[in-house]
Amino acid sequence: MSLTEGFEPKIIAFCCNWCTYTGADLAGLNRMKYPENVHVARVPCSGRVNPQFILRAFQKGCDGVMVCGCHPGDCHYSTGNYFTRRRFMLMKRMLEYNGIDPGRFHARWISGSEAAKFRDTVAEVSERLRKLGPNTKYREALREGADAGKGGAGI
Amino acid sequence: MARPGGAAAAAKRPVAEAGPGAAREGNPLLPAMCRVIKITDETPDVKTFRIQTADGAKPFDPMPGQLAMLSAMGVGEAMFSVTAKGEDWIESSIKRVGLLTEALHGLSEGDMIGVRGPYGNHFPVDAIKGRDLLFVGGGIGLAPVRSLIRYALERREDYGSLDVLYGSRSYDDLVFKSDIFENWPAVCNTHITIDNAEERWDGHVGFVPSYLEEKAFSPENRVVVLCGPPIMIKFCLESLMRMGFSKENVITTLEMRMKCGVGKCGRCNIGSKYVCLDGPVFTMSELDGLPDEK
Amino acid sequence: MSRIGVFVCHCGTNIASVVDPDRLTPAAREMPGVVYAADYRYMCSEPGQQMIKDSISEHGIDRIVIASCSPRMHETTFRKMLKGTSINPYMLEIANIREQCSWVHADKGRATEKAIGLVRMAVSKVSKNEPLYAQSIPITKRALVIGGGIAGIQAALDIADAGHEVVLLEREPSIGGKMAMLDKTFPTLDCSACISTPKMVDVGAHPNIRLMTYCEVESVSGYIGSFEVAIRQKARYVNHDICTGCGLCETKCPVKVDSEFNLGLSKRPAIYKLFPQAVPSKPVIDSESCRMLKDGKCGICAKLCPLGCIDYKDEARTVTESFGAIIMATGYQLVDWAAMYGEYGGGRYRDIISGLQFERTVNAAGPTEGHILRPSDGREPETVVIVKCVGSRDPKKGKSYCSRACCMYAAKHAHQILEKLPGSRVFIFYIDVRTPGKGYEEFYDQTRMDGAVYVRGRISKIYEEDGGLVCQGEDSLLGSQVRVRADMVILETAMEPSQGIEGLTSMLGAARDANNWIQEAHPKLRPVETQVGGVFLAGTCQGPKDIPDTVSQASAAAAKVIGLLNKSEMETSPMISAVERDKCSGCGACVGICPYKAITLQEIDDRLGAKRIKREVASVNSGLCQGCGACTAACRTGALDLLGFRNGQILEEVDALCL
Amino acid sequence: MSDRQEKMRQSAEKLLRDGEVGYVIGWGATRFCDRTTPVFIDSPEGAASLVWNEHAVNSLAKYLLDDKYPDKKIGLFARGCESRAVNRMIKDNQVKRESLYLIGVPCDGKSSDRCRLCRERNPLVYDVLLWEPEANAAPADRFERVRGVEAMSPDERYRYWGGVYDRCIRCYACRNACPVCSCRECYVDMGRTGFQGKQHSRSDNQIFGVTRAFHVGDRCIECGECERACPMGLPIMGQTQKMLKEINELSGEYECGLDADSDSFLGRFDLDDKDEFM
Amino acid sequence: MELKKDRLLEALALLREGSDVALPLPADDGGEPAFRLWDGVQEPFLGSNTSLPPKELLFPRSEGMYGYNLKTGELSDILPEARTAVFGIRPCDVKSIENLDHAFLEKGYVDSYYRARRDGLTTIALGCSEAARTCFCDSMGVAPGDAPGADLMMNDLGDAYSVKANTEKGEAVAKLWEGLLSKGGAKAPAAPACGFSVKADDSLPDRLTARFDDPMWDSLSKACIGCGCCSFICPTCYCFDIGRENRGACGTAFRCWDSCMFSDYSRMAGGHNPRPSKKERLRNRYLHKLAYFSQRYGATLCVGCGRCIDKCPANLDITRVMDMMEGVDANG
Repeated sequence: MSLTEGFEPKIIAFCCNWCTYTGADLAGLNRMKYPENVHVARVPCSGRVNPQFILRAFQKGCDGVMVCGCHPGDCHYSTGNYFTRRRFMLMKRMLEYNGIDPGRFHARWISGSEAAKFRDTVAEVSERLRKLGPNTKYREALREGADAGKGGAGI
Repeated sequence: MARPGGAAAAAKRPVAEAGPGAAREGNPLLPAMCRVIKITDETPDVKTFRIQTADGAKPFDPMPGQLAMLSAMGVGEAMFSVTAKGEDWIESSIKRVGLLTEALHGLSEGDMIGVRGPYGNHFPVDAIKGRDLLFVGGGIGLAPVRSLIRYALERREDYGSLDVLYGSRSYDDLVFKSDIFENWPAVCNTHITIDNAEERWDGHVGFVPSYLEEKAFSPENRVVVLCGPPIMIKFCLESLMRMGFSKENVITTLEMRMKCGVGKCGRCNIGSKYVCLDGPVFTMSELDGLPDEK
Repeated sequence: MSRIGVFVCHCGTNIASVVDPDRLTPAAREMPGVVYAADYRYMCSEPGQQMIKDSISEHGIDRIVIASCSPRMHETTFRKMLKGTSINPYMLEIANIREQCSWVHADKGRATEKAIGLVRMAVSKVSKNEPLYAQSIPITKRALVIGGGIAGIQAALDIADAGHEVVLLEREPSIGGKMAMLDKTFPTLDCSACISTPKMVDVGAHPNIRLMTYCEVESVSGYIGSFEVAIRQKARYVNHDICTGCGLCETKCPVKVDSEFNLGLSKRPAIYKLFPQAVPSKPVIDSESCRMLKDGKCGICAKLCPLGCIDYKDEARTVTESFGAIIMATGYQLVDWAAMYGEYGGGRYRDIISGLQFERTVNAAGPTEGHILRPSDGREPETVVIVKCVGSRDPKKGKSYCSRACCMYAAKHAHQILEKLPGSRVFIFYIDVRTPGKGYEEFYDQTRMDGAVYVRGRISKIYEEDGGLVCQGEDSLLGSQVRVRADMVILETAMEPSQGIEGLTSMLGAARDANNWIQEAHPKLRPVETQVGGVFLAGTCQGPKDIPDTVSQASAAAAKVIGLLNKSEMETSPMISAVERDKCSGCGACVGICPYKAITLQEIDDRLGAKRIKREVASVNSGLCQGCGACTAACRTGALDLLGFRNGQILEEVDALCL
Repeated sequence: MSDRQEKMRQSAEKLLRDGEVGYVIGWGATRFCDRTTPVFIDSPEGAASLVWNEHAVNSLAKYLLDDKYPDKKIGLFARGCESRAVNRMIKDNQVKRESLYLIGVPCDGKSSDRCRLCRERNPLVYDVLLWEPEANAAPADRFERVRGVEAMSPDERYRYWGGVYDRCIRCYACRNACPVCSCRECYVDMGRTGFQGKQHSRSDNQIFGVTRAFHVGDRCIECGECERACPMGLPIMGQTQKMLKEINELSGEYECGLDADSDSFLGRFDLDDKDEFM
Repeated sequence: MELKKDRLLEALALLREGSDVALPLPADDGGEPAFRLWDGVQEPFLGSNTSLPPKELLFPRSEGMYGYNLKTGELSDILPEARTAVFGIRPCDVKSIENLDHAFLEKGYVDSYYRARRDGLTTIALGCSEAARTCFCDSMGVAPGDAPGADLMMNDLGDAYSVKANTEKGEAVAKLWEGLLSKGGAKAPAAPACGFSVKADDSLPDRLTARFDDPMWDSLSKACIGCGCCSFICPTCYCFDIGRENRGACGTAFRCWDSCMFSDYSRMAGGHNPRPSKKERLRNRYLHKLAYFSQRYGATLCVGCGRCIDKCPANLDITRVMDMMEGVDANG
């Protein structure tokens, strides 16, 4: 039995309020189906996403992280996502350079109308992470018994 | 590897033998979970918390001036003076200044709070027996003094005259209003002042140091317990010197950042003294012998 | 500890049929800080809201999480509900368990697990929420319209008619803009001046409109509701307070320079009105060409003027005015085709003219009094070639975009030539013919029936030969080379944003698109707004368009402004950036990131030990900040944070998901 | 060498005697002949203790941040690396050019590994130049070490950096030595926001390392002070250099501190930036 | 008794059967040597002292203190259970452990975490046969060739180590090694001279504190960059911070190394900082090392290992202040 069998990845998606979050809502409205792995954290703009959030997500136990925003040029705030693009182009490379598998971090432009793209992206990323298995890199070590309600996070 | 020196040093001062820290397998850094049973709003940014153990007992029996390490679980710990104790409770009055005190202010009655202590030395209650006592406080500085006032009032016959001179920026910022306006005036002399005149205030207006000089307390057989913001202390001390008090007879309490409370973490030293162990109560002449890093 | 209430909505069966409230609600109860959790069929309904309100007071709840449909649906509803309780409306988070959970997942067990995760995230986040208070900013009930073309005229009239004061600012001596230069308008062929000049007159006479011609914007500060605009009145050298516009001065001026209005096809004096129907109908002196102003010798006009209006010592003045809203109606200009197309002679051949020059030529009030004559020899052309998309749809040389109006005016020009010069021949070289408009296709058909010959292809070269112009190109339908010998060539050139747009937009903080047009706030849903609050768009400054579109956009922008000015104050969202000055080192990394120019470095007094110092810190203008949070990600120290989406709140969400 | 040292002493002495500057930051001797320490000379007589030799290794620029609002100008001996730091500090609005007196001292190469990547020995900005510019030595291959790490597999890379950060003691010498780290309060010291745990664990150390790289990477002047300061000898420049390498690949030749005007990479954008997030 | 050098690993392996064994070991990639847990194979690094002190064995960089549950209020102690034998520890570092004992175990309170680790620690010291140029331990009352505070003392005799038990724990080790030890009469060679010496007599603390307001602290601290390097590589710096890490309703309180050189170390919640600049912080650190500790516990906190001199990014040197005190008396 492989390590990854039956494994369901935990994915956080930082989605901008105006495009991707709306696109995700539209996917719901259209009753599209996608895997349960992705949890959306709503932010006003993808430019709000601090690269440190991504590090934190890996540290605390996310298996994958997505940053999604409006397509360049369509930003509700006009230029926010151009900064997103630069920032995360570098961040992605830094993560890979530090040994994080490229499949674990994804930035995507998904507009408010691209419900299908949201669904497909979520499905694709979930599937990819299912194959990659649980992330152990950057992950904080959990102290034994931490989940038993006795104590908390690791040392 | 017990060291004889340690035991000898311990004998000299009150140590948390009865406290929850000592009781729990001797780990002095482990708090005890207690409950907030009553919260009093003193001023817009000061609240008084009455604390009791889970089974309804007093968390520990502190002497006047001693400290308690209180923790908002999951947020942090900080040291506060115990302002009063009762049969089965202790009280601390806490001003909102940072992350932790903000969390403590967010507590409701019935919530849990971590407690360890008591820490530090205490007011020299025996040495000042028979003396006239003048309590001088400013702002939240009345909090540590309150424990001694209560102590003296409970043992009224042990002490001479009792005067409380207390001031604050405004009427709203006066703490322990029921004490200073109702309880204490009946049993001792109270002198209350605020910095600037207000419509609803018909009492004294002016700063504490000048009020102090105005009142012209005699230094004869009198001990002053002084606590408040550094600038007030500085000017009060000058006034007291002018009035003929000696530094040996002026007692204050210090505040420093503390993490462990038991003289280990290194934070609260002033020279070779640790405020959490050797303090917080010092006479002004003792402080003169310490480096000026307060 | 916070006292959190969690309210789980079934949304009928929309949520409850997939997400199990009987698992979700007890799970919420176990989360740290949660003192109460309940579920209900419809939380947004009257009884649902009442239940929340009752629970708040009953359980001493100080913040709530509602697990329901998307916050885009009911966040405002629930915020409003909280206004009637002890809780600040921003002590609320919504866990989206419908659109992003029950509707998209089929497996009940797993969907419920996910819903628990989403609620946990919301609970963690809300534990760090803080009360926020909307600020209200007063609205100055005055509008500034920049640009006195048809867009600006229409917008100004609409706003003024609604009862608000308007300043209409124009940098030329007269309003009227490009429409005043046109002869006829497609597809109805009504006279352009006949329909636009009455509007110009209305503007001049409207009690609510103050006309400021020959003026330019010098600086803009402030924000929606209270802009401070410094306006520079250029020196006119003619006292308009007493001038009656008799026109005597113009007649004897010895100077003759190219007329801007007639695009160099005729001359004008140094003291001049832009055109006969100018509004205001009073002249100005062009200081560049006036002999008196240049050399101190002349002074004829001053001698002639019966009222003594001429003042050679006049100077430019700057006045600062307050406005609640600004409409940008700065229009377009035509590209400088000569600089782009060397193969068309680069401006050497006088008989190659632009479409706008043709408008002046064919106009009865124009230099030829409406006779179509070649500029070179004043002869009537027999063969005219019209070239479309000169500079448009030509990413290599010009603009990649379509200028939208040229197809139609090319057809109009062809029609006018064929009508005025019977027997003449018109060839129109085109890439495509685009006629999406009421009556447009019919007009194009009519032009072809009139005899205009449409040739699909670009003209690759024009050269002079035997007193004519040889136009060489490819007929891309036939796939063969075409050569046409023409007497006159009309280039239907591309529109581009008016000169000076860069300065103006950067003063306002408004963005421009890749082609320098002003960027609308949203291409579909907010087409007449900019991303700067209180700054609106009318006409071609936003992109090429024809007159009907321009006028409708102008009215739309006016409607937005009227809506704004009808309020005496407006609430701004409190979810904006805030600076912790103690932490800010004044590095300015945020300043350049902000799309709204909402952050500036401000000098503050501070102490460094005993020393008093002045240091710079970032300062957020709450009127300009729109709450995107881009600055916060650029702030390394975390001195800037976004209220409502603080770093700490988002980190809490991340942590909570990972439990 | 000693001729130059003499020039430096004379220059400092004159500046102090003339009251042109409040003090001069230079190098002085220590107990050990092969080490110098930064010194702050505030009297003309003190200038005699200035030292210039191959062990004058420490970059002096960072000390400007200790005195951002000086009453008098600060005299600073500036080599290429100090001048690039000054440029960056001016751009970051941390120091004002007019409050500095930069005494240009073209560098003749120092006995430190940090000079390995030096591409500019001569000061790019100065008020006076004490001697003729030096020829720049051919620097080591700028991104050689980065390529070495890139060549590893993801797991190897993780092991490599994990090993590095296991040894990090979080003393923040890298941060405190870095002329580009100019926050009034570093994010790691702000428990309130909670970006960073204070625990000394591999994951917290790693997060500090990557975050630091991200905070300074697009402004890094490649002076190597961080690595020189690191008591554990960790190859931490490998992080900031990776940032620079990527920026170079994404937007063309990119080097920081060459002037005091250029925006940093993350502080601006280009509509035509590569887009791989479609 | 003596232990032939070629039997050292055998001896250590014997130790490892009953407890963890820590040795000075180089980092995997040749980085700074430190005391690390021995895997049973690696050769110890004995050429010079380690860059990192052995204090981690007693006072880890981070350690859990207790867990708690926010919902139930449950608390649970996390007391370490460590049994470690450390070999190759130098006399200066043995002295540093004596100092840590003062700090953690005396003056009324006993630190339970330290106590547990300390009880489980056996120190096997190795006398120095060569001094680094930054060494000045003999000026600080440490004999480079002898560590009376160690459980077991060993000295390099060339091809063997002399072995001498000082305590019961040490005797237990000697007993464990019985089969490997041989009688040896060779005397340890004379201890080497330190790299340099400074004057640090009993009057130093009072002479220093008398200079509390001296302007020398300004000049001494100017070049300091305010990092925590000196504190963290110091064998006797024991300051710590207490923090919390939450995971939902559960959390752990932990403590970790802290440095009095950090600006937020003494800053109070309201913003007041009694030691606002690096001058006050450096002064406090130096005085703590050279004066306050002795005034409180009767032992100098600086053991002369020279690590801070070696590693300071600004090449600061704590002994400079001692030099400056030459000829200065306690009355200023």
